[in-house]
Amino acid sequence: MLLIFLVLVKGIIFYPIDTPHDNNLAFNIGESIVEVESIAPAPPTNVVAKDKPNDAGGGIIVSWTKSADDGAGRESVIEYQIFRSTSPDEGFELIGTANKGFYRFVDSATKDGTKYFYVVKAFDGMLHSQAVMSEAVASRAQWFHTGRISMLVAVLIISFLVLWFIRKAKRGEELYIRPIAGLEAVDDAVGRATEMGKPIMYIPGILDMDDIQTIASMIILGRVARKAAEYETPLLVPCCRSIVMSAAQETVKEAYLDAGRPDSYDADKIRYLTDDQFGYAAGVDGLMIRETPGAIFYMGAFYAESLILAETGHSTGAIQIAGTAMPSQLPFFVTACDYTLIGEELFAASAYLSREPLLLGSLKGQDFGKAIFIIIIIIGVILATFGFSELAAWLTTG
Amino acid sequence: MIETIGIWIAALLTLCILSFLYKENPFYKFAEHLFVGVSAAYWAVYYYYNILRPNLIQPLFIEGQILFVIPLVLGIMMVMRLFPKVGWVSRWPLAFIVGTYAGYNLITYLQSNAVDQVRATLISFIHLESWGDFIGNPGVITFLNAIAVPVVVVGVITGIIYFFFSREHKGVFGGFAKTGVWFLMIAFGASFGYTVMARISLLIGRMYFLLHNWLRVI
Amino acid sequence: MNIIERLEKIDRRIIFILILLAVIIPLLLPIGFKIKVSEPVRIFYETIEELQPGSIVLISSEYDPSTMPEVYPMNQALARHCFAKNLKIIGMGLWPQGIPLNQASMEQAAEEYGKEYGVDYVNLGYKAGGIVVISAVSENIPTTFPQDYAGRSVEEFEVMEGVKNFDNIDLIVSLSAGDPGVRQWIMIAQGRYGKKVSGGVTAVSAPAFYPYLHAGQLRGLIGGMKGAAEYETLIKKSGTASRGMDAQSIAHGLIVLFIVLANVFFIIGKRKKA
Amino acid sequence: MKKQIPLIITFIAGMAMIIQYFIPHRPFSDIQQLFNTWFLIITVFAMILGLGNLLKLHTRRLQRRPSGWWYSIVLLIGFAIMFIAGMVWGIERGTPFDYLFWNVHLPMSSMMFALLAFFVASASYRAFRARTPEATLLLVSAILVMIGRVPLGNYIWDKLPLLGDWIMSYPNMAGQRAIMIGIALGVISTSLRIILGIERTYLVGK
Repeated sequence: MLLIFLVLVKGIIFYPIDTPHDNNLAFNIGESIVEVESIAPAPPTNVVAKDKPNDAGGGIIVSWTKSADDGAGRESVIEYQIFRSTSPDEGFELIGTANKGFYRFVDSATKDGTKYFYVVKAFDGMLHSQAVMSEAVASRAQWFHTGRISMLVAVLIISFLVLWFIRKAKRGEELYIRPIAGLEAVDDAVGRATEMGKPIMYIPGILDMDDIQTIASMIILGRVARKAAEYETPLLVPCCRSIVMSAAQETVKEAYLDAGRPDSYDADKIRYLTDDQFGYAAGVDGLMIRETPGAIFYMGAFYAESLILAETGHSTGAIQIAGTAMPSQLPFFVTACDYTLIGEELFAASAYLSREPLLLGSLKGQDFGKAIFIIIIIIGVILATFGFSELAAWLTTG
Repeated sequence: MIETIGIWIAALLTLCILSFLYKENPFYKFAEHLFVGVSAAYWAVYYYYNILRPNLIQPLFIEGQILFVIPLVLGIMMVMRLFPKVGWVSRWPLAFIVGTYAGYNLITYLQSNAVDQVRATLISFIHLESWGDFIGNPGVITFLNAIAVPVVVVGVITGIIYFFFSREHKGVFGGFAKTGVWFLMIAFGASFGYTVMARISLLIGRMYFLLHNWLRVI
Repeated sequence: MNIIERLEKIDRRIIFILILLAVIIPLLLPIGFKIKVSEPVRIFYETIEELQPGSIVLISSEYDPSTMPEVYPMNQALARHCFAKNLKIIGMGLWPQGIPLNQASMEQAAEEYGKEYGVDYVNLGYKAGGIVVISAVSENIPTTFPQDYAGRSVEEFEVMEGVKNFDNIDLIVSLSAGDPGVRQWIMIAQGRYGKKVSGGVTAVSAPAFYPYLHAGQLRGLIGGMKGAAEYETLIKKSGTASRGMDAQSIAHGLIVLFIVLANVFFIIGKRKKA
Repeated sequence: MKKQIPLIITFIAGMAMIIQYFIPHRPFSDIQQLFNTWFLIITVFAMILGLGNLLKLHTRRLQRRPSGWWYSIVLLIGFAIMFIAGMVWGIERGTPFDYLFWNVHLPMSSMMFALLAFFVASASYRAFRARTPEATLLLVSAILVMIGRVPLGNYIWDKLPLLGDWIMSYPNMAGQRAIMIGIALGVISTSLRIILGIERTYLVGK
């Protein structure tokens, strides 16, 4: 039971399985009866006020320890009342209350730089306890978020690794990169479609350009469009978002220009259907059956409609290559498509297809990032086994 | 009366979509085109009421916040694509969006996908309480609970190793990568099996609508 | 092409027809697989059984049509159970699309148990704000909901007489498919005011509520259609969930059978080639 | 010059979004909210391009009349009715727009979603074949979790549901976590390449 509370505090649900018939459920017995008292409740103790850290200013946190009559003693306290004034001896106004059992109040209506005094009183429904006053304090904005140091370190290290290996690749160092089946199949998928005289269909996912998977999909589309231009195979790109349609038209036009065939670029092949998830799925399904593409690419962010598209695509007999970083949809692509790029492989596609040394270099940087994460996990687990959880605490981002 | 007409429309359209399973036929094509048209209009109207009015017309034209001229200009630049001569200017808003969300995604994915997941894995390898349960009443489930943490830690590490690009998956390293693939396959199989029930529920919901609301058979 | 090869290349439309039948037949004639009742649902059932006739249950609906197949049967069974024990119901909701579903469940149960709107149950409708609405309702229900979901003043209804705030409510049940939902009701109604709170959630989110159950903050939990079917077994009234579970069992059994058959054919085919 | 300005905009916007995460002080704390709102406004304008493309394509089919051209009429009428209903009478409950949503849009949307029940079955019949050890693992874990979730599972072995839960909670979580960590590194590398202009084919070609 203790473990469940501990983990719950960290906000992660991680519990060993309880066999149903032996877990014991704690019931809280009813409220104990409280007689009406004439004496005022005991005051809260050590009232502290301090500037709310890591904010844009305008916030002060008032905290106190519970009154002797809260949950113990005469148990008469029902709430705490918080008063504020700019001078220590008069002008106090009630600015908020906190129920019994809560010992913290955030005053988010303060003017930066003005000194405030805070007073907290326990209240039992009739009488107030003595007033206990805090030190004077002023709120101010911070220039650096101290709770996010671990994130800053992570960003700096990984960015350095990626850029370091990009620079090394610039000097033309040979780099081994393991084969990825899905990406090697791109060439023969386009080739096969051309032999059969069938078009290629490229589906860029259903999210907009505010998701990195869709941006990566536009980059991959550029590579696929170049190959389609060389093979003179029609390329159909049904889009679920207007901006994605514009970006796709831009990318494909550039690709046809690079391949030296600007005239065979046909903007009507890159069309907008609807923003609706299932309206888009219905439209693309119909398009697939009518156009019978030889090869279908699913690159980008997909949700539940992934299997609707992939199963229909399979029934048309096309080669299907999928790539997404949505863990929930990978099982459906793995079962319904011929090749699937799993998560990180989607982002490595542009480096693979272009064979540009700079891009391949960044993959090596990513590998070093993985090595660091593995080392952190091993060290962290060993520490945790011996009861030290500082590493986990340090990684907690504020 | 209007209610029953609504139910009839809904039921017939449901059957049109269902007919797609047999083969692509005129009924499906009708429903497909109707659906694309209606849903495109739905989102256009939705964007107008929930984005254009509250986020642009209200702050800029009514409250006069000058700062909102920038998105207005970027938006108009986007529409310039309609005129080929000036179309290139649409690359500016596109560049703004791509840059903004490259930066935004870098932070959010690093935090939620990497740092938080790594932190969640830093747990004690031996979990005394569950080992005590296992010794107390040995059985499959209590044993599995006891080895739960080692399984997770090994699974995460070997899973990451599978994704290495710049090293050949051979020898010991290859062995780890192979174990990693096994964990991925268990994960894909499990989450596939887990969602089957939810998908069947959807079909139950639709059939219940046809049999209860439309045909009133149950 | 002998039997094996033909079966291996089975036309997928046959699979589609079998799945369609696996769903329609149980809906038409319930088979009633014996359903083993799990602990969280049994506690949910007993929490309501403990209530004296005439006590008031607040049913709050926080779900929408997309999660209807799982949560709507809970709503129906709960309304039937409350009316069967002559309890009074006050309906409300933190999701706009949940209101008509809560209303339909209460009306259907009222028909079966001869209950009257306004006398035995009322539907206060939707109010935006999530946690803010819960805190407001805890202090004063009539001021938070001056009118019911159809715009009629609350004073007209006999069931609302003497109902001011949480002190007059004996049990709160939240049926939710996300946030705001059961979690928010636990935080405020149970956390701050010590009220009894029970919950009904979708299958996917049920595991996340087990800690609240074990800590005693949640008096019973119905998880997904399976939980709803268990609840229907307890109140001895076969509803859509029980039929739904029959269909689930058959459909799942069918899919597993497909997989096993496919592998049997695959192995035979491979042995033949070898 | 035409090629440089977009790259500069991308660089500034990208760096601003990274830096604002670490600086709570006044101008930086609003950047994220501000850029999100600007993005939404641009999407509304871009809608003109999307809808323009859709309507142009289908009206042209009316003039050229290729086979099956009358379906384009269905699309255009559907669009017009829904659009006019929404713009003229509003979108609250009880309006024609709401009626069309509940009786035209919702049924087709939920039936398309429900098609998954069929496709899940056909996909598993075809794909779950014990061709390789990996495919066997995929198949076994799918079956265990599937059976564990229905009363059928209890009949076979009363611990089966618990086994299914265990597979979901531990091995499945480990696999998902490994994929997510890999994704994060892929995203960082891709974002850096975009912000620094190393990856720019989609924006400005070569």
